Amino acid sequence: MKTQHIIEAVEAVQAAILANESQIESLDRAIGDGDHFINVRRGCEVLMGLRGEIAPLPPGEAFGKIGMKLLSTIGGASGPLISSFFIAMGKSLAGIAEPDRVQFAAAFAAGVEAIKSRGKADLGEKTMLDVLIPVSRLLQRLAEQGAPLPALCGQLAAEAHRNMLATRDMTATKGRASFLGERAIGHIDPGSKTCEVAIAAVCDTLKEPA
Amino acid sequence: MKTQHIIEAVEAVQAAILANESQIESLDRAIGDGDHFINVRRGCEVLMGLRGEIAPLPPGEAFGKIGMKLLSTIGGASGPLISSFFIAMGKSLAGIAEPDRVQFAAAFAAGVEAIKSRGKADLGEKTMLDVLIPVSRLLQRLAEQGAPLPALCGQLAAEAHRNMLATRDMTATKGRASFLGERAIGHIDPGSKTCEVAIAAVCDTLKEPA
Amino acid sequence: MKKFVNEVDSMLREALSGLIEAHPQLLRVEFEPTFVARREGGANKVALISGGGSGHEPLHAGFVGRGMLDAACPGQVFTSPTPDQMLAAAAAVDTGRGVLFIVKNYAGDGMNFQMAAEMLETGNATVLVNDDVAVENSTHTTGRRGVAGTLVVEKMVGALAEQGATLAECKALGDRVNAATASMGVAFTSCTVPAAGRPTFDIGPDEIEIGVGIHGEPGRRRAAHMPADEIVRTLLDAILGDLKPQAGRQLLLHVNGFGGTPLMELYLLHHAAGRRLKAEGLAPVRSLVGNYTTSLEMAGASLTVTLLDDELLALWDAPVHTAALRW
Amino acid sequence: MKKFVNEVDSMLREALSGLIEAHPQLLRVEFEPTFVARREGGANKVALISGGGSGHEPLHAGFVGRGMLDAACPGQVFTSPTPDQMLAAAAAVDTGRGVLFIVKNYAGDGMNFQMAAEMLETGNATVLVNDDVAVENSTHTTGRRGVAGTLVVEKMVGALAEQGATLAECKALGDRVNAATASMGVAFTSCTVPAAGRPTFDIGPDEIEIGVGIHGEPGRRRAAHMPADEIVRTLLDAILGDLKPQAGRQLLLHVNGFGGTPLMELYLLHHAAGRRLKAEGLAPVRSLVGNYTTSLEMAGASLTVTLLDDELLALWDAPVHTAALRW
Ligand SMILES: Nc1ncnc2c1ncn2[C@@H]1O[C@H](COP(=O)(O)OP(=O)(O)O)[C@@H](O)[C@H]1O
Ligand SMILES: Nc1ncnc2c1ncn2[C@@H]1O[C@H](COP(=O)(O)OP(=O)(O)O)[C@@H](O)[C@H]1O
Ligand SMILES: [Mg+2]
Ligand SMILES: [Mg+2]
Ligand SMILES: [Mg+2]
Ligand SMILES: [Mg+2]
Repeated sequence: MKTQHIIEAVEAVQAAILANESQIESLDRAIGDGDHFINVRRGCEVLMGLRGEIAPLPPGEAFGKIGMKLLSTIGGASGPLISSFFIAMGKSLAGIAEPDRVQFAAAFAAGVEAIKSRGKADLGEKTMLDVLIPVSRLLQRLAEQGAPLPALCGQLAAEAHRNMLATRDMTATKGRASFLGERAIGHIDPGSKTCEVAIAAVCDTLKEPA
Repeated sequence: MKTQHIIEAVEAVQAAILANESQIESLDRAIGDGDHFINVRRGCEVLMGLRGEIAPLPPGEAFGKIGMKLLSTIGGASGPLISSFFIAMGKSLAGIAEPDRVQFAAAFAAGVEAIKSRGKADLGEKTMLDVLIPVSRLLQRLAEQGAPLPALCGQLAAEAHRNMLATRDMTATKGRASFLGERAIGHIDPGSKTCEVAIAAVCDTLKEPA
Repeated sequence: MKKFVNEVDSMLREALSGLIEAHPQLLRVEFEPTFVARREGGANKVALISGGGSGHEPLHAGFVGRGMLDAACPGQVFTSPTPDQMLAAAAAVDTGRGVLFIVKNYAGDGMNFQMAAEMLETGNATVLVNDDVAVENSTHTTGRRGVAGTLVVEKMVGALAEQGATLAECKALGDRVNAATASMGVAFTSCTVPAAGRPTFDIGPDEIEIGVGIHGEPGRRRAAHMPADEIVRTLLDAILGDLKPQAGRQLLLHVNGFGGTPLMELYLLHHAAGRRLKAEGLAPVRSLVGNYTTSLEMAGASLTVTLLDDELLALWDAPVHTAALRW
Repeated sequence: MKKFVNEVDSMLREALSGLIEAHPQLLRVEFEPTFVARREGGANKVALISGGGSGHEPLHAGFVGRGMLDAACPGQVFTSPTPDQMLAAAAAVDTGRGVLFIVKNYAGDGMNFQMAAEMLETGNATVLVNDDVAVENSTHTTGRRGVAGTLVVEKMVGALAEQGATLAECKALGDRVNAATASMGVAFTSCTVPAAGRPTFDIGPDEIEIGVGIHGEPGRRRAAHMPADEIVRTLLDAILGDLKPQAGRQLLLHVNGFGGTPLMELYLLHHAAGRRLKAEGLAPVRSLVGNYTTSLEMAGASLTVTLLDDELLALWDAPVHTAALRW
């Protein structure tokens, strides 16, 4: 992958997030405090402004810069988590001019690990990790198997979708929805929805013949 | 008249005020601050409790006691006005064991004068005086003419009704509705409505063959 | 109607009990008739007594204490108190130097306080506060209302009285502060009088009431919702049009919330108003921002400007120790 | 959505500007990154820094000043601030005696402050406030929230820091006050996050949310509206069940309005809660009543109880001079 792919992904994610405004927003109003969409949109906007600055950088440095910028932009619970993800990806890709798919998958896994340790959370706690962990595992498996890009993208998007929906039936033990106890059941976790939207958007940019 | 008539009038007025709650209340919400009904009801309640105490007194003293009690009970704009009315009536009837109709009419007029001077208001300012002044004038005329009681009562009630309705088209220059300027037009003055209800109720008790 | 209430009829009494229990060193309350007074009286000074309908808290009971009022007479919600309350308060706090009544200009407050003044046997005077420029002034009408500027009068006269000024001096200062003070407000929602149980007026989701008072009464006109800067311009145009301050004049700027507007928005209004005043070449050198003269839970706010001079500035800055205002 | 606002995006900046302009002697503000600090720093003391999402005003910026915080880091409305804000604030107010972060226990606040703490090169410690007994505590979950009890921690630790205590002493006291403090709240209405433009939750005219936080998030359960005394019983049962105070114990009772409830009702709640506490043989010897930890314009209130001893009592009584708390 090249940094140009990151820029295209940023643009795709921003568009997809905006297109899903009302759903993301209403999910965080239902079991959170109503700011998740705004937080994520603020993050997307600042990344759009960062495109020129990261364009000349190798992917690892680009991810690092994205992470640091998001860290001082998003705030809330999602801010440090998403930032940690990109900072860890950046570290994982340090010195690699053009990472291959296996390296990318390893970096993605490092990013997810960073979220786990920053958020002290794991699978089944009704957070964005319920989408990210299975997607990361599948990504590593498919990358190692050398699956063709369109298939890989399709499967990842489907995995994200399925796991996003699965958060609906959970009670939360981490994040703001944990305050609600049983009342959180029946609502999809907003952070999971955001991750699903972002993953699907990135997959879409990749599926198309480059 | 005897003090027993005052007690019957108090009972009749209280019942009539309660029966007109929603209209009185909504008038003061429309062009006032929404408390007029409660103020008047509080006054009625305290007078009901006063019945035993005033029963043995001559009418003048009974009115005086009613006025003083209302003065420390009602509050608002209507409190001092209604109290002044009764205190002045009491003074006017001082020493008269069983006032006749002409004496009563003179006392009523003295009460209305007391309201005028306390409130620095007169006809046409969209206040209770727009009912009380014409009713007082008519009462004096009919009493002096020796009109039969049923006719007198019927005419007074009609006069009160007509003049109460006429406040609808006025702008207010006194009281809380004066803050509204033109916006007060189209709404009946709550104090006028209260006076009309009270006058009609008293007339009803008198019209019946005693 | 959702309120913290047990019985509507006992609400005022329970709230006043809570006030006194929260400030036991500062305040005492009497019932039948009802008034709130300083716990420690005794200083040989003119006694300042205010009062009015309840529902405007912390006004007035929250301003009883050193450097401000000696007593406050709370009526029922939005209903002027009765003369017996003022007489009892006066008997409790008069030290022989006389009583100054500070009264917001409403038909009801004016008459009830005036009857008390007539019955009172000791020396007394009354300052009528009528700072609301939303209402036109006229000697043929009830005239302008007293709103949030009342706090400024109470604070400054309170400071002067504390210094040992005479009744005549306090009365003169009160009139002077009142003349130097102008206010105007805007509301987004109505309030609900507890005994009525429903909002005093209906208002659409994009409408605002301009020129409202502090009793949930409708304002002078209804308008479409507009940006904060525009609201501030509307209010300040009326206020400055009334006060006509010279360039460079020092001012007190008081942003008063009506009860249901977050502090964040009040500070935003303060910023907008300050910017506008400075642009006019004026000097807002003192500020007070918060919910001081409220209208139950009404959303909205008023701006108050007082023209300052050295004396008024010093009186504003003088120490005050009350439940709601302290420095 | 009717609010005093020009552009939603500039709201926080305009409000902070207004705050600083209203308290020019007391406060200063920096933007990019955003923090509010005491105008006069300099004292050789442990620096106390708090912060959190905006919309809870006066918390925290209103508590910056002598005897309380050294700086506050406001995030966007209901959104934790970012680590660069804490780092900039620390650089501005650290006098070499170390930095104590006072953080309300939320996933977002915890992580952002923790990242700042990790990046900070000078000595620092963190007190996590988690006083909300509506949420069950557990090490496997995010645990209890920090709500209105945060003020009590900030006040008492602020007083100790002002006396020259060490970082370790301040940290220990903060944990001790937090452990001695419990809160619970109830809401009648939702609030509207400005950027969202509509109420966070819908609620019927006769329903209340019991066990709410301060972000317009729904509470633990919805119930039919009930008399104030019954609400107080519900809240105090949970609070006392958590604190388990011995008979005769001295307490601080803090009645906190969420923003949209009139002061009159808060005092009524104070009366009801005080009566109940005394009936349990407890001694509410200190009180604080008002809108201190708000949730924008949400109607509702919380009760907070802190168990006192001589040290905590003295720290509570120690002088404080901030925009919102002063004695
Ligand atoms: N400890 C955690 N670990 C992983 N994800 C978390 C954690 N806490 C919260 N989240 C995620 O963050 C999302 C909420 O983000 P956001 O609304 O921006 O922040 P906040 O909850 O502070 O308002 C949740 O939907 C959840 O997916
Ligand atoms: N100056 C006045 N003279 C005569 N009547 C008045 C005057 N001011 C007010 N009123 C009467 O008082 C009524 C309002 O009474 P009420 O609602 O009890 O008091 P408030 O206006 O103080 O809330 C008005 O409808 C009007 O009839
Ligand atoms: Mg959120
Ligand atoms: Mg009225
Ligand atoms: Mg009234
Ligand atoms: Mg948030």
